[in-house]
Amino acid sequence: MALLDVTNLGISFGGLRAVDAFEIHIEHGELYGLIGPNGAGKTTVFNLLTGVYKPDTGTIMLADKNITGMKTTMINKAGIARTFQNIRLFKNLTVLDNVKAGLHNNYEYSTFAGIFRLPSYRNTEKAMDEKAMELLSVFDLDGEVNLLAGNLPYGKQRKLEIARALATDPKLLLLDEPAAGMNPNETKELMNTIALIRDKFDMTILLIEHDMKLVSGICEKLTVLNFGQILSQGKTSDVLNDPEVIKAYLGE
Amino acid sequence: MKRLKINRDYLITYGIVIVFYVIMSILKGTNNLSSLFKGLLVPLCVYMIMAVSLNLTVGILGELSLGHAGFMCVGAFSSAFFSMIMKDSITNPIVRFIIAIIISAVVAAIFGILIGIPVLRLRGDYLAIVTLAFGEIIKNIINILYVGKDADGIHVSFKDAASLGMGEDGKIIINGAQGITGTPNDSTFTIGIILLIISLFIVLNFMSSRSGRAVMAIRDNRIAAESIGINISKYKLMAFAISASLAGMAGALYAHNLATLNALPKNFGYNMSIMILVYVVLGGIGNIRGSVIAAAILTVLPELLRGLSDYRMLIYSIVLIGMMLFNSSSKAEQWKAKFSPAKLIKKHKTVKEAE
Amino acid sequence: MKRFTSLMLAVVLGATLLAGCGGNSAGSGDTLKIGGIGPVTGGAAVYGNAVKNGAQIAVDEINAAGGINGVKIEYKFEDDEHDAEKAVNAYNTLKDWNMQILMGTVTSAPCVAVTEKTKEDNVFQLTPSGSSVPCTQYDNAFRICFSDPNQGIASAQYIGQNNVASKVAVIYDSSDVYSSGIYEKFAAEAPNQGIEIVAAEAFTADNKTDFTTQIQKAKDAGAELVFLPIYYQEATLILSQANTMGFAPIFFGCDGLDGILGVENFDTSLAEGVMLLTPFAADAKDDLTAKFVKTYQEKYGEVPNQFAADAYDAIYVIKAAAEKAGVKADMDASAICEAMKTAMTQISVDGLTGAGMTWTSDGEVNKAPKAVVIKDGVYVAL
Amino acid sequence: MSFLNYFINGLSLGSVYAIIALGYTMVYGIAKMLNFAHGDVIMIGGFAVYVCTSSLGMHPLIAVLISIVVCTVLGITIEKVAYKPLRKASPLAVLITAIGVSYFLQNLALIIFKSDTKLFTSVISIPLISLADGKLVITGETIVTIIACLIIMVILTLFIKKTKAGQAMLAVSEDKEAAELMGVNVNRTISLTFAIGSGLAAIAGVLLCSAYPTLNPYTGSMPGIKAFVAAVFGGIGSIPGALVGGLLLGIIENLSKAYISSQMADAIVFSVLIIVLLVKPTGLMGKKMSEKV
Repeated sequence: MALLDVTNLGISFGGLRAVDAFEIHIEHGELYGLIGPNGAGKTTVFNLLTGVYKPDTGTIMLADKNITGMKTTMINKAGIARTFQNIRLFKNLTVLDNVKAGLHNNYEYSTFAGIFRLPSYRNTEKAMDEKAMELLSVFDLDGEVNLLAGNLPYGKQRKLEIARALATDPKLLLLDEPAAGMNPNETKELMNTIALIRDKFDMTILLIEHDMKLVSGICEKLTVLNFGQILSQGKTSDVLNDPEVIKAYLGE
Repeated sequence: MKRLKINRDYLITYGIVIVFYVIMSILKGTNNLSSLFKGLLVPLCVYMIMAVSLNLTVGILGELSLGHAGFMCVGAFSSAFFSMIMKDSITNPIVRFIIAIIISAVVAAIFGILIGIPVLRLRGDYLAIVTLAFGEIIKNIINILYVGKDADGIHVSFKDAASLGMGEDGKIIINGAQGITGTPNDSTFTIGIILLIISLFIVLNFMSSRSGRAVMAIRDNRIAAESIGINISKYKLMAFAISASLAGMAGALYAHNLATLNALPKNFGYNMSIMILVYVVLGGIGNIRGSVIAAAILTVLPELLRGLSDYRMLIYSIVLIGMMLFNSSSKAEQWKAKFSPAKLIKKHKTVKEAE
Repeated sequence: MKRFTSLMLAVVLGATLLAGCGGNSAGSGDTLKIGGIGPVTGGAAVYGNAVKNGAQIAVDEINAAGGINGVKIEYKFEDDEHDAEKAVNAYNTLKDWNMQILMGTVTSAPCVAVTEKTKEDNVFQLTPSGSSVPCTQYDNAFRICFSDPNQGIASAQYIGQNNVASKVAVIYDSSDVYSSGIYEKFAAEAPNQGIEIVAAEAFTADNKTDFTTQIQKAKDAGAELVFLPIYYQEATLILSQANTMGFAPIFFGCDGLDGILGVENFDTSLAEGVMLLTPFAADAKDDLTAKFVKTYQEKYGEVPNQFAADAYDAIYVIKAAAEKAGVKADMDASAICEAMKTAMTQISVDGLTGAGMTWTSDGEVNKAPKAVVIKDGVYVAL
Repeated sequence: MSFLNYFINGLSLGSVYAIIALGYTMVYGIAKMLNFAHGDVIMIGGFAVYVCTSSLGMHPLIAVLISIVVCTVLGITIEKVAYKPLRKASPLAVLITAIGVSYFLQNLALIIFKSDTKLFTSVISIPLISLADGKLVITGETIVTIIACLIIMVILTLFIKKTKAGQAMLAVSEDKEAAELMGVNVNRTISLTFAIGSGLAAIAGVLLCSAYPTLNPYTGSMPGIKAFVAAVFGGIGSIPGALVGGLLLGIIENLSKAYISSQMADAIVFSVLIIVLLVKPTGLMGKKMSEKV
């Protein structure tokens, strides 16, 4: 049984069918890529998977649990975390607090205990600090914990966003164009990091990417979207050699 | 390391309040404080608490509320009503006042939740105008609320005093626009400062707790906060209710400082809400200590301008505009940088070293 | 940057506090310090300014004539913005100025708050126009105007006993202490006088532009008389809107209506036939009134209203009581208060707002309310 | 018949609200700020006419023109002195400054014109229409206000649709930065908006004072707030929304005074506003906003 099972997913905006009959099956531990030209509906798929939009048709099953139509918050609790194409950090919080916000549902104590500084507050906060530092060190951000997130350089903001998503302890991680705006060196470094995440956290990852190099370098499977429909799907090497895909990409 | 820094920052805030209290108490004790300032001590606490509590909504939660005086109004009337009823039963003023304060906080929090549920679904200026509307509704309803007490218990009417239908021994407690008269004068500077410290304690500790982090995450980016599983409505409502209950406490302090309590546009209308907002903005949105200081200055300023008689409020408005312009002008930034204490010290040092 | 702002604010605060400090020195000894409190800014500014100016005229007259017991009056007026808290601040400011006698406050709600303080400090207080009952609840406080219940009951009695009308509509300000106070007592007394209240319509401080609905309801209810226990600013609007709507009942008001003929540009024909119970009429032909109105107009360019007259009387009443009590400039406020409060019940003053005014120890004034009707643009006694 | 009377009176009040709301909505739409001083500009407009007609004895029409000029200049000045330096500051800072300006205008008027209420002589000389034996009365002011309101709305709409300056306004209201890149002079456009908004305020002041003929330094503040509510009610930023919001507000206010409770009229009006916003979070005719993820 696949970790993520999506069948016949679709949504329309106005008269436009933005995503139609979308299917995807991701096994535990896979690194999966979602590619396609601009406006193909990739981000819309992410928004459907994370409950930002409610699908018109289709079902989304995460680890045998039907999460179709659930709210974003509940879907995250069910096990999907994501990053955004246009970075969405908590800019006025510190780097550390961004990650600790991600840990929100995994470490609990009451608001009352928080205000009155009861032992549960101290203990939990300490554990959260440790966990957050552990995550940040993976991304080489442990030197900047007290910086405001908005003051980080661009590349590090992308990493912090991934760290924050991982902090929610997801089963599936969705990365929306993680390499956007990065130079080749940074991209390369990012590739390594993504691979590292998969191995270290035993994570399943679905990523959207334009950078074909990145995709072909690390993804095991690909789905290509065009005009909201699946153009091709399967093993990376097969998909990249699919004439339809080449045509769509190179416009021949 | 970070926690240490935050704690030190908090300690400075508490320190300022305590030093203020000590200085004022000494001046008062040695009879060196003018009557005006003596009279201003409790109102100062009221507005400082209001500013701190509104900063929780505006600065921490990031929603513009123009109806904050409504919660103060609710707290003032509920606590004054309690004190009036219990005037004869509970003779210890401190015990009675403490219960009254708790009642005001609870009632205001309930109103905060009831109003917050619909209001917090809206965004930006629409949210602002709806809070303004709620504030005005509260004021309007209190103006036509008649409550009396006689041997049969409590009577309530929304028409006039006559329709309360009370017995011979009946006493009207809330008399419509005439409000509540004769509230015991229980507010003292010491209680005011204690309430201020409690408010600071609650807000500052809330900010650095898990729930406060969630609230600030929502403020910074609602969509991202949802994506990491934070329950938006719950935390928004929580911050709003805490903010309302603190305003209610300020209301109790206000009500027990004056012998009359009326819901006038001046004290509980949108004008007051805006006044409090001015404190928050001037002190720095999200900067709790700034709120306290700005509230103090802007409460004292019009009183100090009394010498200008007719021109008093005109000058006040000019000062207000001037402060806002100064605060955000680039020249001011340069000026501040040039004359900032840290920089001056540094400059001094370099000069010395050069010598 | 934030820290710097805070620091700057702190410095300013420190400076202001220092400026505010000061000891309580005793009275200077060569003048009698009378303080006044009322709204001179904000929505109720018109009443405060009238009181401020009216009292100033009396003070100038008295000083020109040699003062009280040979002592000149020093007079200072503080703004309360029609707010209880600001009124207490104003009172404290005056206290710092070593005020010996308080003439104020102008409006009821702030007055009650200040009364609490004057009681505490034992300062003699005479309010020109604070009309709600608790304004004079303590023995140190007296008033020049009628109390609200007094006016409400007197109005109902006048209407009933003179058979002016039996079907009455009331338009009142439900957010105002004065107006709702009179209405309440009027409504309670009306049945005893055979008056049927056919419509009781309210407006609020936030909603006093359009009165057509209230007037229409009074009209539809067949009211013969519309009772207006409100101030003249709103009354002018009601009169002109009623005129447009072709509704011409008898309008009957209390002292708040006085001043209506003085509104700049007001078409006095609209007020033709309006009856009011008022102690003062700016058009009265007696010398005292004529002189006061003339001086006021010369000095302030306006026709004085009843508030100005109340304040003018208040200063003269203070003079009479102080003379009776033998108040001297070097007495402190508390001693003056003790002497004045007995003297108040022993004096009789002829003023603008009544002849032979006397006071009872509960602070109420005894004077006859005069019913006047507006005929040909002037007040005519009934 | 009573109902019709209540309704027409509501319409009359509502059309005054609508004109004020138009000014609010214009400024909000383009400068994205709540100009709390708008109501006080109205008051100044009223006083300008008052001084011209009563003290200087001018013809009412000339007085109105002068008033428009006075308010336009005032609007531009306020914008230059108080708002322009804050173009990059937080919207809240601008809001507070606007409140400061509002206090300033009120207290300035208080010092110049004194606190007592002045009676405004209507500048409108159209006789009232009396129907059904005087049971139904429509005043000249009502007619003029409603017509003026409609004309202004049409002119504004045409101005925005057909002129270059209007298109620039539209561009600035959509996206300030993008408009700047496209060569629109943002500062000038915002100044122009203030000029127009303040000119409208002068007209609103004249009509308000003609229909409800009293004038004092605080005349503008409550109608200003009500009109702001009306603008939000109709969907702030939308010109037809201001009209619809204003008219509805006036009608609801009068009908609730007539049929529910005159004491609770304010509470009822505000409750209706809240309900409308809960059902349609951006007002009756407001654009639906959704954040792109």
